[in-house]
Amino acid sequence: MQRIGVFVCHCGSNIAATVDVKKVVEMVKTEPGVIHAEDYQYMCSEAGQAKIIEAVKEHKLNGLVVCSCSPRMHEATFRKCAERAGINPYMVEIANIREHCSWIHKDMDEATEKAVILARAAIAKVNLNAPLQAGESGVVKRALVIGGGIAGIQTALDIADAGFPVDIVEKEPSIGGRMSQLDKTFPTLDCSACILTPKMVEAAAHPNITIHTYSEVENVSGFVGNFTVEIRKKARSIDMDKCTGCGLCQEKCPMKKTPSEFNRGLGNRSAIYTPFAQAIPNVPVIDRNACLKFKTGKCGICSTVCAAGAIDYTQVDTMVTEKYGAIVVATGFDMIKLDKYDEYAYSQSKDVITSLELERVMNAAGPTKGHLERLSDGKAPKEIVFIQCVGSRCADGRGKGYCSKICCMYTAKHAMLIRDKYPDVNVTVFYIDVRTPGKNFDEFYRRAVENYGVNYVKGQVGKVIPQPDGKLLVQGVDLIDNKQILKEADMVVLAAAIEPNPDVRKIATMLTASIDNDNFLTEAHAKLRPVESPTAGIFLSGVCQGPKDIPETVAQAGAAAVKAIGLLAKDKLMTNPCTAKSDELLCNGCSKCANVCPYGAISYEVKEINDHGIRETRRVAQVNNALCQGCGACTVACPSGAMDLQGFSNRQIIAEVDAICR
Amino acid sequence: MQKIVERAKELLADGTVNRVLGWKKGDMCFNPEPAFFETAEDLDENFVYGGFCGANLSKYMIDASKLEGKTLVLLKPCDTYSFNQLINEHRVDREKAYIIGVGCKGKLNIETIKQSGVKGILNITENGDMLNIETLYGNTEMKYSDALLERCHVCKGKEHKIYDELIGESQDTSDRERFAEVEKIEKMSPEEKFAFFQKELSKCIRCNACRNVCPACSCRKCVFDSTKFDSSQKANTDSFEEKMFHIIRAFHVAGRCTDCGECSRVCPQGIPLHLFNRKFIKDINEFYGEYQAGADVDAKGPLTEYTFGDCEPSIVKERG
Amino acid sequence: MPINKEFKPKIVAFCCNWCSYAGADLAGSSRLAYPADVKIIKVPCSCRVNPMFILRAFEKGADGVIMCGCHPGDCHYSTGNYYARRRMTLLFSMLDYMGVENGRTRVEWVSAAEGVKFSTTMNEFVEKIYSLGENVRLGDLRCKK
Amino acid sequence: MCDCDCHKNYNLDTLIPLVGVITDIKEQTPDVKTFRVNALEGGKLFEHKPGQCAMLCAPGVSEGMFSITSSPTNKEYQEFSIKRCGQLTEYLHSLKVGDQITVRGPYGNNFPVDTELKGKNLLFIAGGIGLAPLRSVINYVIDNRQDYGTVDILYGSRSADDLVGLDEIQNVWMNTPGINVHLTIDREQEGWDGHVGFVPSYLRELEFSNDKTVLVCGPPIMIKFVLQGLQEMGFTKEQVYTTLELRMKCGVGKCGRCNIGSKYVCKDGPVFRFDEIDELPNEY
Amino acid sequence: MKKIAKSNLSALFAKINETKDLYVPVKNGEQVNFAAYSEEAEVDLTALKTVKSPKDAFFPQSENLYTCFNEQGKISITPEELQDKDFVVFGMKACDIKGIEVLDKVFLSEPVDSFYAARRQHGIIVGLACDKPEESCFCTVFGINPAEPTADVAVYDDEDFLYWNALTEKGNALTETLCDLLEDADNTAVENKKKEITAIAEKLPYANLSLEGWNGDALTEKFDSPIWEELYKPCLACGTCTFSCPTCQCYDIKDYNTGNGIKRYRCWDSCMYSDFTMMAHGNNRTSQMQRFRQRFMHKLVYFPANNDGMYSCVGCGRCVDKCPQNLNIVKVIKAFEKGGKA
Repeated sequence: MQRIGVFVCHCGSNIAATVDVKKVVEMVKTEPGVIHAEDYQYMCSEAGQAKIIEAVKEHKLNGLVVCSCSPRMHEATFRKCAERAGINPYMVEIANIREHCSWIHKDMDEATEKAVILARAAIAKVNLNAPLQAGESGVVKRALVIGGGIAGIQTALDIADAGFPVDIVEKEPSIGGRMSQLDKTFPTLDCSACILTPKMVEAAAHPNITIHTYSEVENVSGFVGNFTVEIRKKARSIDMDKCTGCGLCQEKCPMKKTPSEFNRGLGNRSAIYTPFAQAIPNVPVIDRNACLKFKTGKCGICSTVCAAGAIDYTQVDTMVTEKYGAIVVATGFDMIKLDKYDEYAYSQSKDVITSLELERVMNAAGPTKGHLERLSDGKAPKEIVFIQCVGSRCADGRGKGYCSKICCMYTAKHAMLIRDKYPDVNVTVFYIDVRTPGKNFDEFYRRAVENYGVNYVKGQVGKVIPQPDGKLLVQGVDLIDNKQILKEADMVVLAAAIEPNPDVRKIATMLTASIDNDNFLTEAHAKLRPVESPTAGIFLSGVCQGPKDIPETVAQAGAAAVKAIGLLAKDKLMTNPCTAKSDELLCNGCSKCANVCPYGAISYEVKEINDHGIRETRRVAQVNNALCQGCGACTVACPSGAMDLQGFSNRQIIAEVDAICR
Repeated sequence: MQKIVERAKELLADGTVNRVLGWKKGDMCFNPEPAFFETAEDLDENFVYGGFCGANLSKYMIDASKLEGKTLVLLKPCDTYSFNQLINEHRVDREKAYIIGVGCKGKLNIETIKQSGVKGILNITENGDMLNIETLYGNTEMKYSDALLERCHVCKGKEHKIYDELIGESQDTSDRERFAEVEKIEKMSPEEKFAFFQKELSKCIRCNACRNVCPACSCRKCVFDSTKFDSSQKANTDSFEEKMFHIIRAFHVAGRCTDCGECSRVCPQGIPLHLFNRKFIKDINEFYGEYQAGADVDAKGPLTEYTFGDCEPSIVKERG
Repeated sequence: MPINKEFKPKIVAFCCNWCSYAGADLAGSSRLAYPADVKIIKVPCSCRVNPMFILRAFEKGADGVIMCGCHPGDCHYSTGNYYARRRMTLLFSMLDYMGVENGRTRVEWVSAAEGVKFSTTMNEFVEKIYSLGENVRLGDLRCKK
Repeated sequence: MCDCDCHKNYNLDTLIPLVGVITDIKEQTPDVKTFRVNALEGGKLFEHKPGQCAMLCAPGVSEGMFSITSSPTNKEYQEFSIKRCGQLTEYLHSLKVGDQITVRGPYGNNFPVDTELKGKNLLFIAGGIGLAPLRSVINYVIDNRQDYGTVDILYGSRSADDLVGLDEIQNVWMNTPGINVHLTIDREQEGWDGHVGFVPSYLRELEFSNDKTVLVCGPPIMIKFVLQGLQEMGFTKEQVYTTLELRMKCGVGKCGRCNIGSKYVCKDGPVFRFDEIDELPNEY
Repeated sequence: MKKIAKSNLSALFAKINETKDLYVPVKNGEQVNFAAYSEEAEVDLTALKTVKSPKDAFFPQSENLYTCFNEQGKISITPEELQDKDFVVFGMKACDIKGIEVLDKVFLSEPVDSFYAARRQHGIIVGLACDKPEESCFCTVFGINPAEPTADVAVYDDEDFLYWNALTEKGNALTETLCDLLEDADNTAVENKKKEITAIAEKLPYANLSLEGWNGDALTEKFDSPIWEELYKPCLACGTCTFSCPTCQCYDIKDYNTGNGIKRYRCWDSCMYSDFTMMAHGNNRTSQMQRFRQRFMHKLVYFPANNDGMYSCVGCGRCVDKCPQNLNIVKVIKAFEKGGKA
């Protein structure tokens, strides 16, 4: 049973001019639990607070109701005041009789009556308040970055520079990601490798960064500040410590006909390979599916030629378990599969390629050594058609509903580069809209049109028909001239939509991070918390959160790093005490609460419950206080009322309702 | 029926299952009761499966899941939805159940027969599409299809959604529009609606049969029995409480109710309780897309999902 | 329907802490008046509002219940108001189905910046409740004095 | 109103409570308070017999059955010793002198002080708050000392601080001729020079002669071992009385809650002789 | 012996209703229950059994006991007024009337329940002989004659007339007030009717149910029987049987919080519920088997033990008709007869 003190503030004349403060004091005195009531000019002032502290001591109060301005103004003040008076800060409730009463009502009787009712509701609530303690949990001062593309590298560098150890987990044999596959970057036409490689080197050399390539996250447990992550380091078949990166093994490998992932399958690699020349680490892996030694047991040439003795066919996958305080997801993207867009003849003609494939074709280290040529016959193309929005902004459900954002710009880049290097080649771009928001972006696009004579056609391509002579017949419409277009092209480039890396769903599940229908990770708030997952301690970097170009990715990577640093810099995390709590005796273990929890704060435990003498093994919900943010979604999803929210319990809210309706 | 008994005996004998959950002959042909059988003799002597075996056995599996070994449970097509929903909610253990999906040609409702004016029933025998009824006051007959439970007229289909094996033939019984009754009420004026429900609900005696039989109402302790909401009520001391209980009960099972119709079957006062659940189902279908609870064991359920473009609550007003 | 001059409706407004409660504060600091019949209960999120609370309010004599939350997509907890929206849609539909005037319940999304909207919403709602008169269909007689 | 006689009992209906006012509160142990209750107009709410109970209610909070711990020979007030253990008792403990509660009763039978116990040698055995119902009898016996033989009181508790009403025990009971008080606490404690050990074991040590009638009240586990001890010492079940009280709701043997077999605790109890309890089906 | 043409019944009801409250079987949808008479009400005397027994005319499903105001720490208690107007329950059957006798044993034994007593005092029972007993009836097993309702007035329905036979002083007094509407009649029709009813009653399927072994002395033997473990399993723990039963008298006492006080009411409770008369320390009977056993043991063993062998079952058969899972007291009795395993 509480001993409640009620303190009514005049707020100068802000409240007292319309609310009869003295009457409020009189009226609330007979409310259940109220031991003491008084009013004062400015309750929030030092003198006002002193009055509260004095009253607490004198009347042995254990609950406070302050009738004053909005709790958004001074709830914190009065909670601190309560603490100073020696009572739990969560035993304080504010009745908002200024913003919600005196300021909006003119009639004194009416306003006074309402103020009394608001006070009653607060008193009814405090009668059911329980002291709450903010929990504390430690923070492991180490971060994990999942994904070693430009986003992951940048995030890792920023965190590492702030002095915290970071691990990068990359599933490919080298870090670098999509950016390493690009030739030039818009809008400045820098060479992609030239700007990325130094970053890669820096990351590899950074004392605070550990890179796990050819590795995958296998399991995540724990919560903000205290994640435990199991990482699978796939067997590389190379002793990384011994390998000098001389490359002889790759040269001598007899199995050179394996399609190169790095070149999007347009070129080949050996079975023992580094994906590209600047790979970091510069240590090859053996593709066990391609390697003769692994397939037949005969061969072993690489082992013979390796002077360092680094080849180890007996290696197995190893598991690394590490603790982290924060996790940044930077899993990036891939191009969508084009099997649903066969009208563009991608599967039928080698000369229909995606933009990313074009990047490789144009790259000096690519399959054609940088010469623009048809992949079917090696001839130089004269007529190239670019098709925009393949699978993006798709209304019919075949592709993605969203705009992939980067395609307009890279297509302009490709067109411009081709026209620059091969002025005799005609370039036509079919587009729905050209979207170029961004610094120097529109200028870039206009240069392509105006200075380089790229032919932009607003309209969609219905079909690409490979001709017997090897040409490609492009059927499209020009929406501006409103006419059908038939165009013979030597090459067609598809700006395929990008989609989050398919592995991200598995990772999101492990992290209990929420994910949207398109597999993009959801941010905690679309505007105000764009680089945080709703799940505490999980941060988002790069395209895993939504389509982005390189500068945006780098900016977001930095932002995610800052958020992670902010977390790692803390020694202790204070947890919000107004969290959900499950009554194990009532819990059905039905999972409805976990289904609506945006934070993955609810887990289930099978344990023995003593229900009034009956012992039973039951599945019951457990709330992780470090993760729960106290929204209360679970409390309504719970049919039995087992789940309740501390500080806003069912009985408390009902008491408020009752007091108001009385 | 003999096939079921034979198979059940086999499964008991080879140790696949430790017990059989089925129906036991009553002392009248129309009052079989759910029962557990542990021996072949017991099955031979007492097992029955017939037109009056309407009880949905899936809820008994909550307790049976805690027993040693597997339980052979007989589920009619509509019962399998309930069972799936219970798996979804972790209330039953799939591994502890051996499910024989039994055929169903519609289940009979003794109340319907009595309400047709037949009194003093001594025996009822099936004769093709007809029921021969022997009473204290002479013999009469009735069409099988006229004596069906309400739910059988709006049957969801005779496909078993989960089973280990199937025994017996089914027969389609659906001959009414599932939402016709709901639509009829929706078209009423507010006064008529209010009068309709007031009249029906005022009959409620708060016996809790609807709740206790409901496979979705599987809470260990109902909010109406606990002090958590200060809502514990044992009697409808005011007309408000009748509504409160039934609205909240329907709300708690919304998106989880498979429309098995047990609530309406068991109500001693004949309150058409399915009208509440079916209203929610109809709304869910209209607002959030067709959804059948229990059809998919992994479904999240409409009230624990959302889309950005969901309709606003004001749709209720707009719809008129 | 004649409007009873003596009738003073009781109206309960559930406001989420992050948007609507702040919107109500803004209405206050902007001195945007609305009738004193409205009493606000603060909840962390609209998804905290249990249908039980709404029925409870009616039981105890409320004449109208309104729930305010962040606009869809703006929920402080990302998804809370989506669930609340579904719950309330179904609940209101059920009340309507049972013949309770649907004007007695309302959901409105009010952001922290929408003091004006808060005030006009409340004015409209109170007016509506005045026109509907006293809640008799969903109240408990024992609570009437 | 009609002129029939149905209203004769109107104010006597035992389901309708009386308003009582708290006139004194004694803090007896850290979690036990003894409340003195008077009628609003002063005096006792009703007459009772030793061993009977009453239903105390804090309107809007809850209601609970408590044994009346004061003796009927006290003509001024009634007392209830209440241990803090739940919502209602928590509330009652927060009350102040002058606060009001409602009381209905008295309910149940009583220890047979005027029949079976008369002229007998008595042995009271109590543990913790279990002294509350026995205190009523003890004081009754003290006030009618001439009607009874020897009196032994064996009372034990967790610690010296948990002995309820130590004041009265030491100042009144111990000073009454012919009354032997044996106190014990479960564990050694500084400042305690009395006996240490559980009640049942102390009982065996005391080696009472089995010519006594025994009244036992305390935690179930204590009762179980005390009974064992008594039987070993040659007592029969017919010599032992105890009180069961937690089961009551209406208090008048009608609501069905307190039904054990064909007995109703409210009506046939709460005081039972152990041979009667043995006849009850095993459902309590 | 008097009689009245059935076509004139509404005049009779109206006449009774002038000075007294009148409860009659009223049809609502397909269900018939006792309810206050009104001109609009669809009175149905043909229904053999109302869903709820008419016991709530004397022991309502919920009734207020008192109101307690708590203002500024001062408590005031206003007890509910006792019934002080005469009322007539028209159309109770022999079994239900016997049910009231059972309730009398409980509520009129010391300490008398004044709320119940007042209703008993003011209630006039007009019993209606059973026209067409049904298969679930087994009142004869408890020595009840469905043709002879032991009411204040016994009424017989025969073709176009209701025959009216006042049996008690109260009955005579009621007859007096209705003398304008009732005409004299001879006994022939009634005697024939009785024979007809008795003949059917003998043919009822449960007519030969044996209660051997069920009495107050059978306590331990029945209580400890393993048969209960088998029987209770299908039980849903609902209160259908209890709330339709004419003899179940368990109740719970509850408070309704009105904001500044409480209304204390009592309401029917079912011993089958896990929250039966719930109080802080829980239910006395913790398992459903115990609760199931309690109900039948109480009717067939505990009650006879305390009431000279009178069972607190009257064989009305409502639970037989209404149990959702087809469990009932008849099956329990039969199960023990066969020694378990049905």
